[in-house]
Amino acid sequence: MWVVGIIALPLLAIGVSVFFLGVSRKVTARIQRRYGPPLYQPVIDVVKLLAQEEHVSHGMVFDAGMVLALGGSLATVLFIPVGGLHPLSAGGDLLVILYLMLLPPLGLALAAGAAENPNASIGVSRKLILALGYEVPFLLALLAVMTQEGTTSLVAIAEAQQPSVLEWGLVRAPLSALAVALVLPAMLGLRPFDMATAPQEIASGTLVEFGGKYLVLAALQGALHTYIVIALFVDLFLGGGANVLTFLAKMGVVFFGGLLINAVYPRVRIGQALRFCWKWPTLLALLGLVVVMVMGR
Amino acid sequence: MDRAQIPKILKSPANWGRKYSLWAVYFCTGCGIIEIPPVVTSRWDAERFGVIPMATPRQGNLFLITGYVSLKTLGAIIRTYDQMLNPKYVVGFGSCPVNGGMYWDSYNTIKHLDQYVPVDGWISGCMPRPEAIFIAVTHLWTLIDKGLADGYKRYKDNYDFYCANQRRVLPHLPKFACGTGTETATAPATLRMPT
Amino acid sequence: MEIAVLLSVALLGAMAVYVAGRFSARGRNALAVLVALAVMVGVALLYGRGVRMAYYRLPILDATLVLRSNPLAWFFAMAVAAIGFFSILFSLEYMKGHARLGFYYAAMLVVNGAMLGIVLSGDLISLYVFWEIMSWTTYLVISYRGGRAVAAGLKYMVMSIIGSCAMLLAIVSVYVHCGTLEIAALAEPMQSASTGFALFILLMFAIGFGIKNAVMPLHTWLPDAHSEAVSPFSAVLSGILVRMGMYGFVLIMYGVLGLGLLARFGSGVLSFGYLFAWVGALTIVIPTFTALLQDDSKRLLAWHGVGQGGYMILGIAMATPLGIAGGIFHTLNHCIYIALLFLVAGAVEYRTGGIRDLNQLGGLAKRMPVTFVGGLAGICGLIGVPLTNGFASKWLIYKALIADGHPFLAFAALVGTWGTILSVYKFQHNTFLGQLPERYKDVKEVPFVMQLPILLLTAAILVFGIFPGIPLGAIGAIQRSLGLEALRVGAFSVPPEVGELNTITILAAVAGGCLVPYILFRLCRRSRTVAQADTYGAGAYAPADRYQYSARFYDRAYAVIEPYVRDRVDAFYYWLVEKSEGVFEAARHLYGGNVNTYALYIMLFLALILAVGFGWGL
Amino acid sequence: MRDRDGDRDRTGHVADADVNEEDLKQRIADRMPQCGVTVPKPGRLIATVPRDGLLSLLHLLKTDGFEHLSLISCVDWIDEGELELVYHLWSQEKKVHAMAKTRVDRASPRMLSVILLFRHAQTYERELHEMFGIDFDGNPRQVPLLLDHWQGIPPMRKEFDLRRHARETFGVEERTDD
Repeated sequence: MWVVGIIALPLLAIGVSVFFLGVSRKVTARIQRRYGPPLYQPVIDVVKLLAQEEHVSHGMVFDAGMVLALGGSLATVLFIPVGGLHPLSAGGDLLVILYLMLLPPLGLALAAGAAENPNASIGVSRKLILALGYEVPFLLALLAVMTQEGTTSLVAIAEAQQPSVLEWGLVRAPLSALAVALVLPAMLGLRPFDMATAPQEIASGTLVEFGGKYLVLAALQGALHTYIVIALFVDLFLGGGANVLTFLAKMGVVFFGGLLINAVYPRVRIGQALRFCWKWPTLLALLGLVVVMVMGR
Repeated sequence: MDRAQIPKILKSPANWGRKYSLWAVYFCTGCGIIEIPPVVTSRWDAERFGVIPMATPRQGNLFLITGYVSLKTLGAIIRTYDQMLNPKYVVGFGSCPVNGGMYWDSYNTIKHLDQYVPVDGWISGCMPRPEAIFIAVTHLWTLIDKGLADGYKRYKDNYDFYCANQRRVLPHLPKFACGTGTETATAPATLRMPT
Repeated sequence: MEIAVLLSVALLGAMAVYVAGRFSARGRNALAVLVALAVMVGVALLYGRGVRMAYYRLPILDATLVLRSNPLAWFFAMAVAAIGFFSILFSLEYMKGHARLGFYYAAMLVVNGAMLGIVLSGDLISLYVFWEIMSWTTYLVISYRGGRAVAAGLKYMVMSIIGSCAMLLAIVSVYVHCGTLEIAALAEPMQSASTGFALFILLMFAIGFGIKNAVMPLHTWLPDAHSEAVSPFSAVLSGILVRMGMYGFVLIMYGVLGLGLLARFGSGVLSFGYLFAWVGALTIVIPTFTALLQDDSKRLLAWHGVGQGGYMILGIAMATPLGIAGGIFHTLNHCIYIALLFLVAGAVEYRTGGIRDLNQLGGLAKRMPVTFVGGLAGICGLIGVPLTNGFASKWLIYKALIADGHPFLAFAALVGTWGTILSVYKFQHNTFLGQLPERYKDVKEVPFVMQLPILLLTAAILVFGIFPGIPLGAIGAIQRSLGLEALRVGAFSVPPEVGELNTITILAAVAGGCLVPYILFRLCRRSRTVAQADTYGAGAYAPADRYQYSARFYDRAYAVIEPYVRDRVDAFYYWLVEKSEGVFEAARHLYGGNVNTYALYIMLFLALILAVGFGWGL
Repeated sequence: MRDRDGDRDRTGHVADADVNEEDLKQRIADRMPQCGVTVPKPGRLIATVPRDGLLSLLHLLKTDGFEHLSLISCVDWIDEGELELVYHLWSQEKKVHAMAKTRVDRASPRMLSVILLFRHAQTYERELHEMFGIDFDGNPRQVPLLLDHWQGIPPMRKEFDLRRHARETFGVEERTDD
């Protein structure tokens, strides 16, 4: 059974994330009162980029970094339970997933660093500072859920929220859920916090030297990162879904919420983003953890 | 996407991809760039055709040269064109790239864009309207289908012709030989840093 | 019998190297490598053999000085010998141009021998003796380069002396109470000791070992000492010498006092273990974020040396089998990757003519690939990326913390990880990635004898990361020898009741994951490599050396972080030094210089003694 | 500019009568006899001075409230063989636009730089150097602004044949219908 899971899960993840990419461009267009591209536009883009006659590289580290980035994302996808489908989760719990999520940014940072372009380096430094910003509340919220459930296994956490809506993480640890919801756009790299790949200021930041197949790897990694973060959010706070369909439905709702924010918000500076992430979300997450500790006693 | 297109797509998915995902390099050369914002935003919405303004030449395959091209801008255009990845298409926008337009006798603007950079399509008019861009895009689709949008092939085949023209007008242009990756850029003697 | 031979080879070998240095440089180098290798092989042969040998009998205290080897001793001895051998190998080429090499090699071997002595010593007197030998020779080697290094060495020396005095006090009071000095025999007399006395002993030892292990309030000597010392010695210093404190902590807390006594120190929140864990948590967060602000590569790594010490303390303070295993395992892992990173920083310094400022380096990956790979493995280990050894030990520590219900401690450790990621990526990016400046155009890769240690340490990081069972097996033996419940671990997986970790599954997932993009990569056309200056610069030609953009890498974050991590402890110590100078100045005036005032002082003193004696009714 | 007929100007306060132009003209005339000052229309003042008196004139005008140098332009009197430099000054509170004119020899045009009085004059002088070939002593950066590696006659001078240059460099076919 788990062999099927190992093949199906990445395909499902790539399919869902590419579909989300198409939806995001369509919804953003409609919010801006224009028609926007067809839903399968990302497929067209990927075909065009793969079929290009020329690709430019900046050396071995540049190539290896991109392969590691997408490879890391695919590996992380295998460890996240999706509505009962969790092939490899016996080999890795939430801590392993948290640390596996380090691989893709590390790969991308290496590739962008090796791209010898100042815009890319500035993009990487912004991306890491933003990560430092949103990790603090995210970790506090994770620890709150883990101490509440008394386990570090994501499958157990998801199953514990299964029976009814009242058991959801959202209901049992509302402050932590709210804290993570506040920093979700930062984790997804959506508009208020997309200064790492800002086209206007730093010529699309880390992606400045990615063309052709490198851009495909980067785009797929970005899409998979969105899938991973939202899947984690659903598993932790929205009850993880009895079967795959309900899981995907919940992911769609969360993604749609993120999209609405993305379509209307201007981009903030990295200093402001760091201060914001360390102020309200961290406070909420801290309170959530204290509440869980006190209730746990 | 109607049913009729399916066989054409299956015949050559590459052309299908190149047609409906023309990423324009957001490069403001001359006065024409003021026409681009309405094209890409809500009023005209170029994204319906798959045209998105991209920040870097590495990601773009459509190069819209808008308005008159002064000598200094020509240097930047040539370097950006070299940094774009094949297949790449150049569209001259406005009458100035065609034959110099109202600056036909100026000492500082070039008169025929296609002497220096291969051009696949022209949009005449002293600042054509956004609809003209969409017409140009649709024409480009047909050219791509027929395989006639081969500006990048012409550039590679008679590369010396283009290089000679470029060197005649910009003798000290630091330039990386296109397609060979070797660095022919000589450190420009005159590019003095502000003291 | 072998232990005495081993120790004498280590120490006398150093003397032989010094003498050989008089005659021929090559002979000295060869001999140094031979001695280090012999020591390593000797220690390896000691595996699993509980040897005890009384080598000298002190007439006055009728105490016998004993050398013994148990799993804990062997574990640290192996690390000492290995890192010592690698650093000697590295310095063969690195120190080629320096002066007084005979002294340098001899001192390095004496430091290694002293550390071996500490670890193998069975009683507190020989432990203290070797501890002093180590401290002294370390001072000599730190201030080897002169100039600022002497000040750094002095600072280290002053704090080490304070630590040694505390240790001496503890040793004497233990001897008075228990009558014997042999560590193995101390266990049951200490049980009968009063809690207050046991706490006093523990605190005194904790000061001595805490200074050496750079625990938060006592850490200020480490950044100066590590960045001023010569790179190979920095690797030894930060790799294993600082972890002698950890050996001491484990020895005293679990070897001598044992779990029962530890539990009696305070209860619940105010227990020693909990407060000690919070000191560890503090030691993780503040130094790691200070490392974020450093611009000097070795100083940045030194601050990480302090930060990582916090994880070890967090592990052993938890007193659960998982925590202790994690703490000791992290000591070994840290010893590997911090030594590797210092060797990498040394290699870069060696090739770029002593440049350590991260704002002036760049693009060296193209010229120094092996060093780049070593640096990458080092930072992955330091961060704790899965499949590296750092991850395995951090996982154990987090699991212990969360299972034990200490989320705030776990939070401090996790935030420390993210501080590490940012600062070590700056180290890697500013040194190896980005544009290669003109002046480093013809930098070559370091010679093979310097590459060998880097490659071996990189291999160690990956092997211990994919098969954590190997070192954890040895740690299980340690726990059993200390009378604790051992952590049963498979070769690469953790039993289900402990948690879910299977490094082979992670390896398979990452390998499979990377295979898919690699295939996609190969299917498309081959990509052409472009020159360094052929990058997008809005159409402008980027003249060489004008693109230095790695200066102040996290500039925006500095303003937010800097006020919280200013080193106030260091400032407090210097303030203390000034105040004490004032007092000593005043005291100096007492010695007027003429004899009869001295006679007067003596008379007054005698009168005082008599008065006190009568008052006490002697 | 001041709108004379409506006696109203942007700042809304009514300017006093047109006495200050005459008053200014008088002050300049008696302090610099060799300077010919005329007031063609209210709010405008033209002072022509020989080459070496220009700096003192500019200094005098600047102290009189003409604190803003808006432009330095150049007129090519080809038949008189001279280049005329016009320094356009503007006084905010007097609302007067003063033009200091001077003539420079066309064959080898040299002029003292006014960068000490007005720092931003460096760019204007740089452009005049590029387009007319006037050499400004004391201007630290007379590097080309628009033209790169330009050989031959500076393009704005009258004897420069625009059409011939365009034909040779850019291959322009001659227009037949104009």
